Amino acid sequence: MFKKLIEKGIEKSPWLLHINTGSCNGCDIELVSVITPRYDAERMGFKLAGTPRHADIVVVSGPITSQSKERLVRTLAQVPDPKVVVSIGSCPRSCNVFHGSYSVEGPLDRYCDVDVSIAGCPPKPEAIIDGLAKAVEILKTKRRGK
Amino acid sequence: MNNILQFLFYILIFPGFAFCVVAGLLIAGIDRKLVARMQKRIGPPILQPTYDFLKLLGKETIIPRHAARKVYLAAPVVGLLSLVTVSLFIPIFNFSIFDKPVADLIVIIYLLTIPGVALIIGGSASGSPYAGVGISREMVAILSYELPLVIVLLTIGRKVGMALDGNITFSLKAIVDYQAQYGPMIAQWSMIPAAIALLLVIPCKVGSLPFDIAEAEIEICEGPLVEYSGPPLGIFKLNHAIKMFIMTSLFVTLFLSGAGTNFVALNVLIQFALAVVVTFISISVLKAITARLRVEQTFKFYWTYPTALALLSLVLVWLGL
Amino acid sequence: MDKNIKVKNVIVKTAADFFMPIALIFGLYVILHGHLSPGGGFQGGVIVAAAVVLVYLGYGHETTENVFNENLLKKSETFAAIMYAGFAFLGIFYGANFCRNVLADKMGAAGELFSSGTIFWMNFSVGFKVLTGIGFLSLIFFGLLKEKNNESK
Amino acid sequence: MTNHLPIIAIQVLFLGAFISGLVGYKSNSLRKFVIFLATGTSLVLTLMLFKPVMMEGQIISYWMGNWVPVSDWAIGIGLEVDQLSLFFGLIVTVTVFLGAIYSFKYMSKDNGQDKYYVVFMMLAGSVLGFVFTGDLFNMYVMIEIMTFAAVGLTAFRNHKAESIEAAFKYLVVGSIGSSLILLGTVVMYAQFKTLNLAQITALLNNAQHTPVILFAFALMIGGYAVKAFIVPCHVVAPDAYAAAPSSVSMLFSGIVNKAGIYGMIRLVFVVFASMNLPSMQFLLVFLGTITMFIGVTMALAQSDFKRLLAFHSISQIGYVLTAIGLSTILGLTGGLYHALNHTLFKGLLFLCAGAVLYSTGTTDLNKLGGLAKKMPQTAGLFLVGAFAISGIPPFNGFVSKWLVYQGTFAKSMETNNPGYVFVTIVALIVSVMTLASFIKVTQSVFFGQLPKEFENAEEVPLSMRIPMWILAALCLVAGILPTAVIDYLIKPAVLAIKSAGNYVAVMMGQEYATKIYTEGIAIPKYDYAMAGWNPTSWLILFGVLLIAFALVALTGGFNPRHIVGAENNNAKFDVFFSGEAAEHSHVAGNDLFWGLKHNLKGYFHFMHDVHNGVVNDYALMVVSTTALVMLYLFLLVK
Repeated sequence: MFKKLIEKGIEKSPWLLHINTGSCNGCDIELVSVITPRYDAERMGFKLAGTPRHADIVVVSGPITSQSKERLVRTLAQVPDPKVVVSIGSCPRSCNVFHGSYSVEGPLDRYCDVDVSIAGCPPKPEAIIDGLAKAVEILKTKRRGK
Repeated sequence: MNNILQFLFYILIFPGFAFCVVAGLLIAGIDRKLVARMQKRIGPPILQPTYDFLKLLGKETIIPRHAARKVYLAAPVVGLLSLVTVSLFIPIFNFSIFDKPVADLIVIIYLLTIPGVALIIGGSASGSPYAGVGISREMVAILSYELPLVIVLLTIGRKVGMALDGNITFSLKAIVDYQAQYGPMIAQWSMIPAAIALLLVIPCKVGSLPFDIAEAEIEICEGPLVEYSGPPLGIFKLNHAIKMFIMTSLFVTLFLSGAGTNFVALNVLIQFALAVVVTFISISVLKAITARLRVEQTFKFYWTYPTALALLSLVLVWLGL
Repeated sequence: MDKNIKVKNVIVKTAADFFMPIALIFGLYVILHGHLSPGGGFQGGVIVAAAVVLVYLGYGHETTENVFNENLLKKSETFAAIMYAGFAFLGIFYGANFCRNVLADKMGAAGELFSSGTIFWMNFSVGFKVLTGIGFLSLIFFGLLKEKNNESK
Repeated sequence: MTNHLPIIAIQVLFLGAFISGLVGYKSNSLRKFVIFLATGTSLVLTLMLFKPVMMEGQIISYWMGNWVPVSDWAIGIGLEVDQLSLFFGLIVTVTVFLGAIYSFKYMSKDNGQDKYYVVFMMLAGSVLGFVFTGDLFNMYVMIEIMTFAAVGLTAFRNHKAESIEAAFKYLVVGSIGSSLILLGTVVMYAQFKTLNLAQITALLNNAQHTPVILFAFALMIGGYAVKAFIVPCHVVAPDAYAAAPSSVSMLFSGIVNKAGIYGMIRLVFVVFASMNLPSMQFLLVFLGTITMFIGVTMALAQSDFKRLLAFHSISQIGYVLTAIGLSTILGLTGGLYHALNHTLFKGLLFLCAGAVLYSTGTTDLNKLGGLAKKMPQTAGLFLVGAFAISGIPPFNGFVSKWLVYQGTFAKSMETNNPGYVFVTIVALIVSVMTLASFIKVTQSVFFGQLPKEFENAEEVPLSMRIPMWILAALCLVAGILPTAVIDYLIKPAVLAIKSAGNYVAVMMGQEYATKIYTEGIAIPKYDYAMAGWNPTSWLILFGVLLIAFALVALTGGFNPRHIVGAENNNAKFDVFFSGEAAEHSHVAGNDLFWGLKHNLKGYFHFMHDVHNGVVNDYALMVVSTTALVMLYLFLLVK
């Protein structure tokens, strides 16, 4: 029973950590708009956490620049299990227009397993909410698998 | 044997552990919902803090390399225990688990300091510099609100003591008796400034906006909580919720109490409803309309306006009004 | 200024020669007759200790350094203190109070040195303590005693 | 035999000093054995006095050399051990015993130990003699020995400039204090032709308080204020506490300023019987209040462990003085209880500071950090001491502070004087500030990140930890069993303070006392209300809750397997630095409370200017304080 309760909790209260790895801020603004009154992701329990220790879902936006690579890897390591990595926008998937730049070391799946990728440049808030909902499902399976 | 069972019931179920947890989580959820509605959002379900707590129980706990392990893990539990203990001492209308007055207000002041101290010690033990900044802010916050809080409580002691037997009283039971006899404390107009001062103290005591300087997640990554994860973090969040309930409940007992009805359950419901109202006035509204203050602004604020209000009340009471 | 004054002044030396025995004798007299005539251990001890100053004035630094053994002085002083306490405790051993004069329960008689019981001995130990103590102090003031490192590390 | 115990207890300490000086050359262990034996014997002898004096209510009077009073004039030197004396005597012997044990290992790195132990024991013996004596001049002599021993010990680590400087300041200011006491004593002797405390008490009872007597009284208050480090005579204390070895700092806060407090109580309550006057109560409460406030605010601004503790010592003495200044039963109970508690927790804290100094070689808050991992026991004990001094239940500071609050507030109700409410408020705020500054120490010394140079720091040896454990246990016991402590220790002492007639009767004979106290010797009623505070049941409650919590936690998700911590170099266990590589960045104590200091910067700048370190100014402060007290007494005491 307790396990079920915890699962319910995990389903209802995913906390996000947003990491910007050299994004143009387009995706960041869309992510912020998700928690504004219009979309209000808090009704599903989403909350932006201040530190990786509190996070369940890590949201990464931007191609991985060489400056941010190390920081990204370190921060990802500091998130407690179970955790899910979500990439927002095209940049973490393919480096988008930054592809081939000397200072870009993306894409993101070189450094960690990406569970959900939300496409778009930038993706719409609805798409982000949808992606986050999928991430919650994956979080639940990960918790069960433990 | 019967006695012990009864005592265990008090401690574990009502008004101790279980009741505290349920009431605290509910009141925290209501607060979040209220704030959301005031900001034209739908807001999280009322059970959201419960879900958060349950989820955190299922997460992994990471102990940083620089942390002092035992203190780090013990701090939240100690805070929770002291909060539960406080809840045993607060009478709910005429219901009090102790026959004779056990806890004075001063005991409660000190016991209510322990969760704050636990947060500080825990954060300090985590070894993070963010936590270092956070604990310094938390401590200044404690220093700030303690002055008006103390004056308010002394005022109430003087008021009740003068009416009852001319002696000083810090007994909560005597305060409730007084209110049963003379009507709620808030109806005494000399006590209104003190009530306002206490209402202003509550947000800082529970660490909500605009006084959540210690746990500012944007500036200092939630301050003392920065390194906490999993169950200990959950217990800290639970502490926060219970503290909210206990502070508002204490306000109700101090200012809005009275004889109550003959049914304990009904009394509890009334107390809870009043606590929700107090939460709305003192925590939710402020949270919805203000931005975070700086630490020295907080200090200045508390040592001027609430202190002045509380002192005004003390002077009025001293003059026999 | 040079710490090691070389005193070659014959007047001072002669005066020191002359007064030192007198100071010693007089000091001892004051100590021993403290219970019979004005004076006592403390005063006598100071007078005896003055002899140290005379030695220094008359014979200078090196002689004084050779004459006095600081370890012995230290030990004598503590020993005298213990001696005093011991005589004081005699009172308790004899069933009276601390410091009680138990060896002779009467006033001292003029001219009889041992007529006053423990008082004489206590006076004597005080005198001993003071003469070593003050002497030691003066030697420290003269800068004669080098701290020898006698600590077991 | 009981009669002889006090003098033997005193003499054993002095003999220990001399014998250790005599045999100490032979070997270190022999010297330690002598010291251990002497302090231990003294402790046992004082404890043997406990039953007759505290429980059976005897007062022991002892005439040196059987020189009993002749035709009602006290000509001999007397010892008089009443409950108040024994209360302080017990504090002294316990502290000295623990301090000596601690010293054995703590001082082993220093040279000149023969001198250290001799002076240490002289200090101990003199304070014990001071509290047991029944003679005004002997009080002066003993406090003079104490002052010089304290100066010597302050200067003990004389390879450091601070020690010499501190000792010099202490010497100057301490000598002024002693001179004031001596002058007071002389004036009293000229007035009453006797030096016996009991007889002076009796003579003063019927005498007019002439200006001459007030003059002597003011001088003595000034003198003992210096000895107890009461603001504004406190200025030398921080230097001395910080420069002395920690085992000595413990004695300073445990017994040296207690001696000042004892002298104060003995004079104002018993000898001059002046505490019925509201103006005298106001004087002591006023001094106490500013003492505790200035002490604690100065402590907030310190960045050295031991200096911070020193200012807290001053602040806690302020509590004691305020409480005894109330002159009610509740106030006296709280004051004496706090004096006892202060000895316990401040001793513990100073020993912790010493342990840190022993392991790391510094007490600078800005350099230390993260020692909890290397010295877990010291850290735990320090937390106990810090919670006790901040008045966190269930430790002892809570009980006594509570009595102080209750006492001041009850006094305000009694006298209808709002000033005492102000005192209550200040006392409560000071308590929170105490907590704040100990949070600062905890954060700066024991938690946070460990600097590279202290990687090799180790837990201190067992013989240093034992006294700390004992003190911590006593802290807890005094917090959990307040009624027992009050019944067996505090209550007799308070009654002794309140019944000066008994004091006279025992020393000078019943007939003499009845002649003086014609209306009989009143013994006050002892009633105090702890208002239902019952820590034992509270603690049981806490325990049950803990079990309950464990049950709830263990049934589900709070799975120990999920608590991970590792010593490997995985980035997962690094402290979160916003993604940057972990580096040493310790938020240390120097400016932890700038939010507070920023708002009160006028006050803090003024205080900074006052504590300027110029000994001339300090001497001036002492003298002018005495002058002001004198003026106050002349103007107000009728």
